[in-house]
Amino acid sequence: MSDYQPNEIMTIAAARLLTNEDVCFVGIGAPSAACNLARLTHAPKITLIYESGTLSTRPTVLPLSIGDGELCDTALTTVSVPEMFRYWLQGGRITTGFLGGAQIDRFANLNTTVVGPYDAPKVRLPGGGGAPEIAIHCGQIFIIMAMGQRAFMDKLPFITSLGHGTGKGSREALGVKTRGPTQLITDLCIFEPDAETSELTVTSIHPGVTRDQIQANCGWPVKFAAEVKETRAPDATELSVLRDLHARTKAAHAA
Amino acid sequence: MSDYQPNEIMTIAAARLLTNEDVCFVGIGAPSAACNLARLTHAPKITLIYESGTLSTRPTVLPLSIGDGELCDTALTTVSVPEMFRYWLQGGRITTGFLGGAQIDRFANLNTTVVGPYDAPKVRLPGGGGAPEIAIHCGQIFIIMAMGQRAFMDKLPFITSLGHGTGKGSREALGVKTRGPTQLITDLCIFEPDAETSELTVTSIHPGVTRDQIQANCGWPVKFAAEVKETRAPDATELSVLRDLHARTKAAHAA
Amino acid sequence: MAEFMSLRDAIAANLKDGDSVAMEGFTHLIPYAAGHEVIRQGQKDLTLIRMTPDIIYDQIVGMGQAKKLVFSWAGNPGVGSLHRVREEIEAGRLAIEEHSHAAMANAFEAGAANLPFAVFRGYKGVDLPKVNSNIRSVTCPYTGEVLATVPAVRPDVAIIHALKADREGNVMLEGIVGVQKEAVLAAKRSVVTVEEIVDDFGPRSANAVILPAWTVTAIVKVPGGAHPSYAQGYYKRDNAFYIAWDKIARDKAVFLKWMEDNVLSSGPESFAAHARRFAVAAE
Amino acid sequence: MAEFMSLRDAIAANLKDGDSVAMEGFTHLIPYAAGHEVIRQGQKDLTLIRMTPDIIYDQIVGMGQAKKLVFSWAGNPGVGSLHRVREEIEAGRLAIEEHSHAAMANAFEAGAANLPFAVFRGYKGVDLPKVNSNIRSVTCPYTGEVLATVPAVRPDVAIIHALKADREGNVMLEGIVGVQKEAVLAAKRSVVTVEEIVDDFGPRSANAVILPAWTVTAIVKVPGGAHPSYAQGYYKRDNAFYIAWDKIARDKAVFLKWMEDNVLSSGPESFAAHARRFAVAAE
Repeated sequence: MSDYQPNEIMTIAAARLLTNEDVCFVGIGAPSAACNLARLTHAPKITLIYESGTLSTRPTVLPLSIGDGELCDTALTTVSVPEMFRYWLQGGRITTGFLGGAQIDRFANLNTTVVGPYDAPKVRLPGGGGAPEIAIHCGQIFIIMAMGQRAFMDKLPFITSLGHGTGKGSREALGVKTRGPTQLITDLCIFEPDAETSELTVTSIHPGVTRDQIQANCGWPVKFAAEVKETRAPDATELSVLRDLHARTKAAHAA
Repeated sequence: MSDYQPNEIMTIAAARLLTNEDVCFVGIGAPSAACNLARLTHAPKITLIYESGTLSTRPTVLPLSIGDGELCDTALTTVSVPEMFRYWLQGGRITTGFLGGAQIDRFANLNTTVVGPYDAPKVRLPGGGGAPEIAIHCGQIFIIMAMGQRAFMDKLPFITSLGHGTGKGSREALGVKTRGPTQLITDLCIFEPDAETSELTVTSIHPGVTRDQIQANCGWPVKFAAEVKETRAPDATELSVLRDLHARTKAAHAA
Repeated sequence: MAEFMSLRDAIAANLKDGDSVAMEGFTHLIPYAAGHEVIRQGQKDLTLIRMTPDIIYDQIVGMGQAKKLVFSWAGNPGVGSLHRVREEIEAGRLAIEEHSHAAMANAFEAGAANLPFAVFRGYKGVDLPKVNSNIRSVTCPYTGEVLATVPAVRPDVAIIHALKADREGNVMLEGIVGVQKEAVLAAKRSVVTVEEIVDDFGPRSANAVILPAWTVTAIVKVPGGAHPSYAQGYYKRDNAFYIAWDKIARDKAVFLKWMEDNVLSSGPESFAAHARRFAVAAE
Repeated sequence: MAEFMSLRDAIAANLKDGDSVAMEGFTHLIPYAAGHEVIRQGQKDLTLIRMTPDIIYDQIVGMGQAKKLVFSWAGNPGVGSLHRVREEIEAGRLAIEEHSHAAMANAFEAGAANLPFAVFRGYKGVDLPKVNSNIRSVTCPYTGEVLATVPAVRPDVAIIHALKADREGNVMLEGIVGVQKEAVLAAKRSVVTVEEIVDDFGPRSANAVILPAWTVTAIVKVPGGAHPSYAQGYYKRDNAFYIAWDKIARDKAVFLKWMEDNVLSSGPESFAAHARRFAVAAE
């Protein structure tokens, strides 16, 4: 089974990390696909929350936006956005948050705000949205991002959301008690923060990907763990469920 | 028509002060009777709010407590208690609040907390409940209390809710922008704060009541306005509607 | 994740001597059956938190199980005093931390929001801040206005009564919802008694007040469990009992006899009879 | 007290040059018809406040009516950039005050609660506080923890789209309710467009999300008024339009032509066709 795209193994690898016990704060795009794939395969009881206020939602197609009606229709209930951010996110009730971004550094800090100076932007990005507080209030963070030299940066022009700051101990020094990014799932490999330094370190490489390829798509010298696994290739079920989900979604959004 | 009780004219005189435009924060007892009497007579569109969260409620019997089911059954909607105190009371959305108390002083400050020292109470009263913030957030306050030497005090042992403090300008000095108590309706007469001093001053005396009677039931030297009116006696409609309401209520509560 | 339990097991597993506990319900849905189980089990040195202590805390205080009461209005609504509470306070045997309703409501909200304190505009020109050192202030960093603060309520245990749970352990409330959701979210552990357990909540408002299963510790079915309070759509408030309580609680001996007859030698199953007697359908 | 008006009169009476305005709706119930009326009337120097500016603000900004944008996420959700907003910011022609969602949600909540600021735990280890001087802090008077603050949002005008109003002028929302209730309660004036006006809301949850008539300034019936956003139970989100907008907005000339054809020479009645096309019942 090698007939899959890099973004498919990225989504599937992320989905595999999720369990029935997780309460996920889901972002749009790859996180939404990964979470719903997990729900439709091995983790049917996983709890999905979208920042629009929908608690325990079970969409049959992926939402285009964070607040599609599908999310509300299939939710246990829907709360106001102030309540979502106060009682649910800040309340510490989310086990796993998902983030992506335009740019990431070796300590999993993310930039989704601006390229170039803030006051004279070269590229103005959408901004943080929920990310600054998702990054500190969820029990742990999974980041899903495709690799590339313009995304995996040696130094970020702007820090939108906190990863591991300047390394081990940064979060604690800021009084943050959650674990922060524990997994960075890319189209080429999976990184985890090193136990000693919190620097992102490759722990699993997707089938057929080389270390050189990973380095070529990363703006800092990549660290590899002492033991690097090969990511298990997507199986037929994973691929068909994911593709069905995307097909249903595409049909629904074009309607 | 002189066949009425002192507490009836007290309730009726209070009810007459209310209009269709008022949004009232209603307390249990005489305020609830007065507000619902107004609603069932001359002010059918008056908006009644109880601190239990019921907005625009229209009970057919008076609630025994602030949160009887009747209030919710007949409400436009019901909000949580934190929302009630944040968005609705503190939000400044109430035109008229009602307060009563065990004790009052000449500046309409109220005590419902304690008689004797706080730490070694002679009589422990229920406490403030909503009163401290009702007193400062409603556009104006109507106080309904029967007179008596133990209730109308020269000096309060404890100030539970703010009236006019130590006199004119006290509220402003505390940064409070609402009018505070504008009417004190008793079983014998009606007091209003003097325009110059904010001291409670008799402006209307109920039929058949003498100035000596008022003074005999008040712990401070009573001031009378230059022109004191006679309160109009309850008319047949007012009395019958009030008595019907009380009869329905009594039957319902005994059930 | 919510576990379905017997009332005895749920209280025993979650409430320990010395705990702080919030049994909430603003007139509606007061958790009497659970409170009576606490009385039967006799947990001691409790810090009782509740906006309006109501008869349930008059009973627990009267049985000598509380060391402290955190509250904003301690009376029998529309009737008069809570005689057991009042006697203990007047005798100096019960510590109190007294707030206004606004402060308590904000304190529960802050607890649910995982904040250490709440900010509100209140307590102006009154004496309570002189006797409660937990009433403090912050200055607005934009306007310079000084606002009141109150510490968040973060009880060890929240105990509430709700209308329904579904088989997954989600809990639904409706009507006067008070601060119950906040109490559960603010607490370390929670026990929720319900009128009924249903397969599915069925058609409902998209914005129904629901506590998801993973926010609740224990769920117990106790029909009638709010009596003499009420459960919207199930049974009405027993106002006559609230009036009658005044006489029962006024005298300690009468009170103790009543507690012996009606609580200590009884069980949660006795509440079903109340539910039938005051059933909404029976009107 | 809510007054029933035409859309033209409601916007003209309530929105003036230089006003701050919050058109809210978190994906759901975005007030497009009202926004288009603002574009036709051409109010200038507006401060636009919205958590997620969405296409509606791309349009108003693109038409040159805004001097400042207060926001927390300015994108076309699931699609990409808001090209008009992005171009104006990159060119330095649009002032911004940028927050996180948590900050904005708290700021609306504080506005509704008539507080000057909100307290929350946020903005740790990030750069936004370095570039937004309105992100400040207070110290908890109990624990010493330093928490983030944001000024309350208190717009001159709130504009929202809701599901229904009744004849008395009460307004009902359902589904994803976002911060719309807070926006209306925080604002000095409000314009609410609705799908329909009913005699009575009829049977409903006891805790339905309702803005009472006396909290609303103007109500206008505009069926379909949220398109290409959606109205729960009435019509679905026009996701294809959101995708198509990317091409329209990318080029200023194409954008202006589209605005001329679809907004300036149109009126609120055109929204009814959208509602029919995406009607939930039509599925």
